[in-house]
Amino acid sequence: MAEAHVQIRHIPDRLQSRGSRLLKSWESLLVVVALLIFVANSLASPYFLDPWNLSDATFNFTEKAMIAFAMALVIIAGEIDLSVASIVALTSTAMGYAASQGLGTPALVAVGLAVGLACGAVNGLLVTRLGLPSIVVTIGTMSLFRGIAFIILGDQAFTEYPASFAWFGQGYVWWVFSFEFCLFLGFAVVYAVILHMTNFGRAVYAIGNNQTAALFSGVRVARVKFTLFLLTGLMSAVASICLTSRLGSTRPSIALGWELEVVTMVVLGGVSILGGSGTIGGVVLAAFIMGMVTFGFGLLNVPGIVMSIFIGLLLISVIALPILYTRLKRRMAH
Amino acid sequence: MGPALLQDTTTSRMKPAIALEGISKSFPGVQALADVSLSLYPGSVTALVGENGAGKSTLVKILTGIYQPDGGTIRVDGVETHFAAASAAAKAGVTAIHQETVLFDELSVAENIFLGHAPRTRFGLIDWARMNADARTLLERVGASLEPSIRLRDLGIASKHLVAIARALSIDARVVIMDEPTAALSYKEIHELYELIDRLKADGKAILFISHKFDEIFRIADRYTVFRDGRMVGEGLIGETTQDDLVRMMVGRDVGQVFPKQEVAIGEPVLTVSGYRHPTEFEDINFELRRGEILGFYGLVGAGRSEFMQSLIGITRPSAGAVRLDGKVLVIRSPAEAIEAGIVYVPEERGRQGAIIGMPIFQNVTLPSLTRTSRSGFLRMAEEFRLAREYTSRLDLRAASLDQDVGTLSGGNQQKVVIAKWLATKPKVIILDEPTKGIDIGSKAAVHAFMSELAAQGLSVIMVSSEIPEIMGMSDRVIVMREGRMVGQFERAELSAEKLVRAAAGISEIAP
Amino acid sequence: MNMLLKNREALLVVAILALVALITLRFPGFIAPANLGRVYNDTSILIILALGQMAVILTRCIDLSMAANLALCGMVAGLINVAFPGLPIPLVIVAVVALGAALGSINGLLVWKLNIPPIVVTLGTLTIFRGTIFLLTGGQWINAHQMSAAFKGLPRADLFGIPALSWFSVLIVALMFVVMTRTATGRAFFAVGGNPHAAVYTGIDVGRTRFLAYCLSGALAGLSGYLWVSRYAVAYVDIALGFELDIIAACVIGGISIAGGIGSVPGAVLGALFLGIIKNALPVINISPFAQMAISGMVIIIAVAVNARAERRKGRVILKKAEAH
Amino acid sequence: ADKKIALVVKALGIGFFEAANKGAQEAAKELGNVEVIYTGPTTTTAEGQIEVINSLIAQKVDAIAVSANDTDALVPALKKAMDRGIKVISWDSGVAPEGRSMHLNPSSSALIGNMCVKMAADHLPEGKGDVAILSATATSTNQNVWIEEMKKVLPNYPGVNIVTTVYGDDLADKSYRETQGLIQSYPDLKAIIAPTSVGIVAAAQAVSDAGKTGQINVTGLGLPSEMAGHVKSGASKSFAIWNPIDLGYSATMIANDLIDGAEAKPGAELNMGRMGKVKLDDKNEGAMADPFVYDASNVEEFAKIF
Ligand SMILES: Nc1ncnc2c1ncn2[C@@H]1O[C@H](COP(=O)(O)OP(=O)(O)OP(=O)(O)O)[C@@H](O)[C@H]1O
Ligand SMILES: Nc1ncnc2c1ncn2[C@@H]1O[C@H](COP(=O)(O)OP(=O)(O)OP(=O)(O)O)[C@@H](O)[C@H]1O
Ligand SMILES: [Mg+2]
Ligand SMILES: [Mg+2]
Repeated sequence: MAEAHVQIRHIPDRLQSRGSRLLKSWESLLVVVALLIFVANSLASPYFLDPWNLSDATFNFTEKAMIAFAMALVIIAGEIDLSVASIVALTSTAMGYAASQGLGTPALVAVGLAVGLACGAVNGLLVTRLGLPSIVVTIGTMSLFRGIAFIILGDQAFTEYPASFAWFGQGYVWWVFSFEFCLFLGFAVVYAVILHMTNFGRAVYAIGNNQTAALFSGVRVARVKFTLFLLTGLMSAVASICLTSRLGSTRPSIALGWELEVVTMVVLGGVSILGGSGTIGGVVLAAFIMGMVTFGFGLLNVPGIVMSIFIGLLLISVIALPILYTRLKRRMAH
Repeated sequence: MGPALLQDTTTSRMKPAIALEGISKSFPGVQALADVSLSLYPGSVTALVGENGAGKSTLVKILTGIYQPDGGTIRVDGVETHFAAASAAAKAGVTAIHQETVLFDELSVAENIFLGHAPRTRFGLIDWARMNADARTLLERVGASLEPSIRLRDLGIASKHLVAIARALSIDARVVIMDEPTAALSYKEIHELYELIDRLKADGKAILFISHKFDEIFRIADRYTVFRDGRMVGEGLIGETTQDDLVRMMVGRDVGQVFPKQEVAIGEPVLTVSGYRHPTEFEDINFELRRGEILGFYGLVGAGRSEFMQSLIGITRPSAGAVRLDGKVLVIRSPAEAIEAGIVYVPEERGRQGAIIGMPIFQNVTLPSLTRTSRSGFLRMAEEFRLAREYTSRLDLRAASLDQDVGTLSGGNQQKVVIAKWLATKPKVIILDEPTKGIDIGSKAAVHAFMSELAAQGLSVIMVSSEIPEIMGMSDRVIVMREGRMVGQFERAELSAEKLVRAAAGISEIAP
Repeated sequence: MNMLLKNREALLVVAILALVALITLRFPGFIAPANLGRVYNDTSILIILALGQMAVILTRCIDLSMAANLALCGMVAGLINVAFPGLPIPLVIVAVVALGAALGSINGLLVWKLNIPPIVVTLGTLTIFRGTIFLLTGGQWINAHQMSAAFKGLPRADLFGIPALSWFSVLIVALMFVVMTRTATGRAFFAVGGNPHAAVYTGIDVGRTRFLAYCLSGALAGLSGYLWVSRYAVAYVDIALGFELDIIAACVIGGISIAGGIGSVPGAVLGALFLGIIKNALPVINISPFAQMAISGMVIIIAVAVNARAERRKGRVILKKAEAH
Repeated sequence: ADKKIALVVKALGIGFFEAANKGAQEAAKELGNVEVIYTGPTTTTAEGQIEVINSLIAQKVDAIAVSANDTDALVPALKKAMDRGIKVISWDSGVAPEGRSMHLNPSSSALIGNMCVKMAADHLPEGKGDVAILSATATSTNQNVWIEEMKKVLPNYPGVNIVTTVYGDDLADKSYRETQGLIQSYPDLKAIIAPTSVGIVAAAQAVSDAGKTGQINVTGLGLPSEMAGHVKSGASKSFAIWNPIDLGYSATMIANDLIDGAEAKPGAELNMGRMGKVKLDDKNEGAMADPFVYDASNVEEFAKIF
């Protein structure tokens, strides 16, 4: 059909510029929250604005945040992985065992990453091959993985790590910048690129918004999901290496309860728990917010549980307030 | 032509059982109903006709309390009423068989019929024994011999429809609404339904009957109302109108010009399917698709056409059979492989399988073509916008911007995005499953024109459709399927509506 | 056999019998009626909680805050008892059941009125409820010697040779059975989870039904709070920490579909019993306590896999010939 | 300005540690220029303690006295504290030597181990029978040391037959269930030793619920206020404990002594105020006092105090 008689209407690429869209985004809200907390902390405690103290404070969240990056992808794809904390425990146990057999630092790291990937593969296979809901699968593997750590270790602990292994959790790259913190920043960039700039990231969003349509559109849904579970396994292993190195020892109970903190971080970061939307930038901001809240309250010697109330309220209110606000606006308009 | 004047003497003297006055309803971007009035009279069947998207189902939902109108009034027996929820409408004696079966797969047949108004024991608890007994009676009334205690998921689509009808009858209603009740039923069941309607009429119920099939409208309706683009454009007595008049009112112009099929020289075979079968869904499928051809697949709902088409792109796995593309045997295990090979499928369920609501238009369009728009796995947005603009503008998409969420588009425009998405992969063979389902007349023409243009450029097209005019207007050749088998093949020259319907329904089934 | 595989509850009964038989091989005393009674008694609270969780899961929601709700209600029960040792225990129970329901209704309201995803809501309230206990008590424990004899005595009271705790759970099971099979609200739970869209057409208020499910689970968590604290004669911030996962696991093992709409009271009870038996048996058959966690994990995975297989749709049958088979 | 001494406990809200805090405050009042920060995680985890320690380092406290949830995991954090000039001691439940300058045992581990076995042996009918141990978490340092010591003295008590060790994780319900398991698995069980204040109460409760009062004697370490009822009912004939108030007091005093320049090295004697002096052994450890046994004759009196 000739273009002559079809009147071509021009449709612009974008209505809003990227800048104005960013201003209205969840991330800007988080930036405001983060700034408020930063100011509140500086006012509340004279110890807050000290580079070394701030550097120490980053350890409160870097490991969890690294897992949160991979978890964000999983949740955007409409799944969830509750077994991450148990993977941390199991990989740490595996590394401890390897260290007790006299393996050196590079070999330990390799063992850790391999075990993490293997755990991720178990989750991935159960979800994609058997088509089981990931929330249930990972509740199961959560017990299974930590259970295996308990079987291996029982009431023992692995404490004999090579001296060079300590660097991952205790080393500094430059001045107050710890290796962990730099790793966290590095992974933030890597995950932001993967999610926002690659075909793979696009596939993750497509699956999260409409898995069936994504499949019909030629997205290899099972393969992508499997990869995502591998990634959470891998990142749990990375976190485990840092944590084990920082603690210098392994017990089967390490990282207990982290899964909920990681999920909270991801959701607070604006990732929809129903899948389909969210950014890495939001997760990074949420990590800082949670880290600062814990540290700020810690400086005031507020018990940890009070901090978690605060985080819980924050979680519900940051989601509820925008909803209430739009509702109010609509009511005013009427 | 304005609304036909009401001259019916019998009903004009009667009081309407329910009367709608000046009803309006809009959805984001769509005025589904604008200032519509309609009265239903006891003992009379009113047929509501109109094109897809004319607002018929929306009206049904307003009548049954599922949607609340933006304006206008509803009077039941002359008393102004407000239906806040579905339960309120049921209490007022309005019941409906909805277009989509809205039932519960995991519950029993009896409970599907009685959920919300189950018989109670003295203590206010649900009386299962009575419920099952009552369900059995109701099912017999609609001519279904089903065990009330089995789970609904174990039934076929036709039986489910009968359950839905039984549910509507379980409420002792004065107004019964049927939104395309016969779409999924076979010939025998349709006739039983006609008899049921006659009985309901005799009982003095007011019936609203929605259908796209003119033969049945003329068979059972007493009166008609025509909707176009959310407005009432005509009403009157069935006995005083003709099919052509109704169509003209519905479409607003003469029908001849609707299908712009170009004559194309048909080339060599492109896709050959032989011996295709599946253990439960289809068998013995053999056909050839040639270059430049539009091959129509006709059948009743549930004939297995979609299942077969999906097996071609690797969604379901056939148990035997071979596909050749340009003479080479193809093994396709996933849609990704099908797209690579050059076979694409535009699915029938737009919301579930086609559009990715929540993502912008341009990302929807480029999703199957990402390997072409990206460089070594990294996205190139500029390239994506270019591709998206190219294909959406050829389909005359109406949108504010390309980064708008597809969910904010009207149904027809969503369908254009969906079609653009698969065309952008530059396929050799395109399978369109109900390509114009639920889209307006203008968009329909755009899709048809584009389809024709594609065929002329040498693309091979398979078009699955349940609409006779579309099948007859667009196809070079038609294959008819029934119950998972090919039951007929017709060249364009020998096509007739009657032949298609007979083949699809299974001639032997038709009673003399 | 085929019939058996199709019926989830029957399958579970068989699995439980096999499990008991296996344990009895290693430890003959396990099968003794007194011991089985003890195991049931020990599982009672899990059964009650699993029934509450079931109602919520049926409506396509989830309640991660149940254990925290239990802990808070248990602590409040303890505090009431310490403050008014003379207050009749039934009044205490009524108070904590009401409190539990009120806490549950917070979840319900957030899900209903603000449309926040259930997992986010209950993840938030989980930490808030636990934190509240700390705020109430400053972390102090309530110990056995601070509780009145009547308070501690009720769950242990003997009725026809069976402790009252067991009777509580029997009563709740019976009550829930009636609610789930014979009342409009109970059936609405199934409808809302099975097909929320169709539920609207049927005149069921989806949000309100979910709200009711949360109130129910909250009330049962409240009751369990009293039972837990009086049975173990201690209350502190962390009681039943992590128990929410056991509750969900019991439901999953019992064949309650996490996607909503499928499940039954016997299923939930059997799922809880299955977990309870494993937990009780491991120490007596000398399996290292350290293996317990891994075994529970395996059981959950196997249970979902089996349930999913049973549920897997056969696909629609279009061919008339195939339908006959 | 005031000297800041942080008393870090395994978890907030445990009666034993609340009592220790009372002692620490007593010491602070006595010293006059000391502020005691009583803190700890809300669950007994090492990571929780590390976060607490990090924030204490940030506040530049002068000394940290910690009862550890994990011997090894706290070491890096505590090392960092020492690097920043903070005095670190452990008390009650110890930290590996690299992570602290000294460790204050409430009593000598050998004495505690012996006392536990002796209390069980004293009430065995005919002087012999099966005895089980109910511990806290499998990772708890002091528990493991005491259990080791118990096993060492067994040859002196030929009648005592230790059958197993189970772990109640310092959770009332788990301890209760583990005790139930013990009662069933070992029909001839005569005594349960629970060297943990949470475990001993739960075990006594389980024994009386099972109707085994008088047949199974629950003993170990517990708080008089929590155990008074069970001693009265006969589920427990006797148990031991040191005074947690004294322990908190002593830990604070030692920390203060170190801030003031005392050096913790083998053989050194550190000042514990009214509790006298503690002498450090070659592992820089010292014991505060002997455990004290409570039974029907004196438990009521002490129940009012802690
Ligand atoms: N929930 C909704 N949200 C947005 N738009 C809607 C909604 N429901 C209907 N519409 C729009 O309202 C218009 C009328 O739709 P309706 O379903 O009433 O048509 P219909 O006459 O029943 O068509 P058909 O013959 O295809 O059933 C259509 O443009 C449709 O896209
Ligand atoms: N047993 C059933 N239960 C529920 N829905 C059914 C059932 N059978 C068919 N349907 C629905 O009816 C529609 C048509 O079925 P299907 O696609 O299998 O047949 P088809 O021959 O391709 O028909 P169509 O003309 O709609 O393309 C689909 O939306 C399908 O979901
Ligand atoms: Mg319609
Ligand atoms: Mg179809």
